[in-house]
Amino acid sequence: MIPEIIIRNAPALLIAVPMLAAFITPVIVRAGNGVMKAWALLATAATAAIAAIVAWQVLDFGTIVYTFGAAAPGLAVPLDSGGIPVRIIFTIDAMSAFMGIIATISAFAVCLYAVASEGRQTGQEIFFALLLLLEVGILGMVSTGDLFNFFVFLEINSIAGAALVSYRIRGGLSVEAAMKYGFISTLGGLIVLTAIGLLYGQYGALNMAMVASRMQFTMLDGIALAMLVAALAMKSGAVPMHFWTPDAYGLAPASVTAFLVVASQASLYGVFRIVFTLYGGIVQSLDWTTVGWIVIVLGVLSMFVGVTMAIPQHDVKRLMAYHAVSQTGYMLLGVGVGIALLGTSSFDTYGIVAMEGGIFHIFNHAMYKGLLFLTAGAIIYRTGTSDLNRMGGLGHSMKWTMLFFGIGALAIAGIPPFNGFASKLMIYESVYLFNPLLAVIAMVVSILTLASFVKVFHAMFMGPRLPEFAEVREVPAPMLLGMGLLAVIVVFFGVFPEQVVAGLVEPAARALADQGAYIASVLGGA
Amino acid sequence: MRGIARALTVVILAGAFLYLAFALSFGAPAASEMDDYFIGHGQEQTGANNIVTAVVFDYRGFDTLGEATVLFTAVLGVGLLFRKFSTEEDE
Amino acid sequence: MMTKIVRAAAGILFPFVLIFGFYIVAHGHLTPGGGFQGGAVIATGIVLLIAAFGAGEIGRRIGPGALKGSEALGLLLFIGTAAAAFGFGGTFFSNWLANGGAVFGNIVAFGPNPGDLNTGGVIPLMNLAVGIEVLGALSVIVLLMLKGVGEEAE
Amino acid sequence: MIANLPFIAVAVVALIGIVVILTRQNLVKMVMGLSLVEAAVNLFLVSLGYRNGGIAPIFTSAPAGEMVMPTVQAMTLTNIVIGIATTALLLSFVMLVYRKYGSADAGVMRRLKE
Repeated sequence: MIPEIIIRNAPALLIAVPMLAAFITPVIVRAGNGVMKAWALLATAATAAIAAIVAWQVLDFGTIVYTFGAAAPGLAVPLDSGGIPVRIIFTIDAMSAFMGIIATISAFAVCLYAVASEGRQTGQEIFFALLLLLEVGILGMVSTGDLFNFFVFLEINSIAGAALVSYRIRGGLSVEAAMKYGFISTLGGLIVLTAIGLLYGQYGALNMAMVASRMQFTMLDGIALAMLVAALAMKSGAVPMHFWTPDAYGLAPASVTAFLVVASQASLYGVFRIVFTLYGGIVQSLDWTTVGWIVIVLGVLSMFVGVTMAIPQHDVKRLMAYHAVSQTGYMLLGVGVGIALLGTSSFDTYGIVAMEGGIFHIFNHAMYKGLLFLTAGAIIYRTGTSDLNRMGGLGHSMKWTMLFFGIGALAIAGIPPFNGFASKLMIYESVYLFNPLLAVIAMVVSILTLASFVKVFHAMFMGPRLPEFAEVREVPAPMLLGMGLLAVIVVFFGVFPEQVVAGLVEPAARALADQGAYIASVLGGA
Repeated sequence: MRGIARALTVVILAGAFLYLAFALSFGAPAASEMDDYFIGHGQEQTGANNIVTAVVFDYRGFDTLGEATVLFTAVLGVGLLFRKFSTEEDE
Repeated sequence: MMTKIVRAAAGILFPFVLIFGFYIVAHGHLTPGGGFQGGAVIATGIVLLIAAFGAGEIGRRIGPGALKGSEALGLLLFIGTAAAAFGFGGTFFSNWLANGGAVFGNIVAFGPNPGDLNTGGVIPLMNLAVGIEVLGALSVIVLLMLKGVGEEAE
Repeated sequence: MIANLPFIAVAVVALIGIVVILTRQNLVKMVMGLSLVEAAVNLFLVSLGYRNGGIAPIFTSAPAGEMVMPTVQAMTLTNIVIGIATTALLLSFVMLVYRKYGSADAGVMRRLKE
């Protein structure tokens, strides 16, 4: 049914299709603005289809290895090279495929939403081209198996993200936030590159599997690990390097913010990939319990600082940005518990469940946080203000938006039957077995989140119809469709969590934890 | 307070950098199989005398596509900042 | 707009800069250089013209549209060359022309040699594509930023 | 000591860049500091691949001798172009901040911290 050539080259097409679409977007706009938008939508839909093909291949036949420039995709190690890979290799395991699905679904929903929400701006062709390039950056980061290639896509991600944050100049405020974001990202990128240089200087290889198989864990490797994790954690917006998040998330257009959440999670994926795959083989020489506890403490701090900073905010997008920091903490907590138990007997009983919870939360967070940012954008689109104190009574005129916001708010607070509950329950259960206090903290943070969103819901939708918002109508259909797509996924994943966990999340967690399989898929059975 | 923190950062970084500067040995790379492969086989496989170009456009050509994309992205970003604004927008 | 001497000198120098840049692009697979370096040299030539004649004049003559077009054209050529490998049964970025005996396909033996322009497979094509892209991209950045400065002054 | 001179130069240049970023308030100077750090990283990468007495890895009329490692040179080339792109974008941000606020001082960028 699907041509053989597409299946064979699906990993390359996953990058090439949105890239080609982005190159053409500024040219195709000469045929009309509508044509350009249709083109961007088509490109994101095609990319989502390719991501689905890749995921299907990975789940059915195991990790895909795609060697760029070799005679055949699976020919990772040339016959005459003495067992070392020399080319750039995409290594797409279940975790990568999982992240690819998140990114492409989110990109499609955001693109649909932006068709209407950015309709009043100039330079829309640049906006859509940058959106596609941001998708390229995210997909490249999650699929690559090469350290330097990872850096290149990290830079595409950073630059496209920074440019998009500045899209609405807003008297210079957006530019200021973009400046901060761009500066921090560039500095982080240089730190990552230095660490890659350190690894290359010792092992003479850039392929992750190759470096992992040779890893000695010298002092230099320790420094490289610290640099990589610090730089990527900074980009993922975890405490204590979270200071850019509220500015960038708050001042970017809502559609961009919903996608920047995924961009941050690609950096989080980078942290996990580096800890588990690059350094996972040295269980003896590295104290995993300590590393796990560092991640756990960062996670708990993120959860707590995020939610306490969020409560007093009165700008709706800044408030949600702090909640994004807080939710990142849950992912770090879940995966941190998994790291702390790595190599012990408890790992297979509840350590893996904690990791699954953390990874499932990445997906859920991308969906409901994206939905929440999009609803906030819908309200700003109609009312022109993001100040909660000046809103009120919008429930009378924006019923669909109110429904979607309600779904997102209940999901983020972990109320059944929405998807946030499914992943948080997995985190609570397993973390309770590890350390009851951590589970209690996680629950308290959830309650605070609920309180904060009840307040927001009340401020925005309840109360009498305000005279200044008498003209307010429901937002245009494409925006509702974009939000509706995410809302359906939020509900669906909340109602059928077992199937999703068994089908997608558990393979991803197993793939992440199994370093030997990753190395063997590239280097062969050696 | 800020000044002290800054000075401390600089001192710590200076120590770390100097450690790094002496930890690696200049002029004698520890491992070089991949590069020896490029030098030994690059000419026959790609037909290019310049091995750096062979690496840039053949063995690691995908990186170069990414790099060209970065440049394209930056041009788009600069164009976005200096675009003409309609009167309707707040700028 | 500079004095007449500068303008005349820029006019004389520009073709040489152009040829030098093209030489670096075309010989990228034989001598130091390549698409990025050669493209940057050509862009320098355009910046020289901008310095001599002013951004307004050059912007009218060449036009940002043409430069943006050359940027997009270079990128499409690049990704197209890489994707053409699908048609030959290879993977993305396979060198489908090298050692083929036809265009850029002469076979090279290991070891030092005087250099043969008709080698390298897709590498010279990609060098050319990147050269076109970089000359467009760098000139567009300079023109846009100068336009921004110009609005400042008004 | 003297054998590792290139790496020491890397450390010095990177440190100068970081000090500039930390102590200067002018945004243009901060971007310059970032460029210095980037130059240090480039120098670091290129130094990693040097072999004593090595020649450039180009076979056109090459003299006999060991060649230095090409991969790091390719990486440096890539990073230089990425550096140009980021610097151009950041400087454009500075230009716009200057146009809106009338100053390129990081001190004026406090409007977000209300």
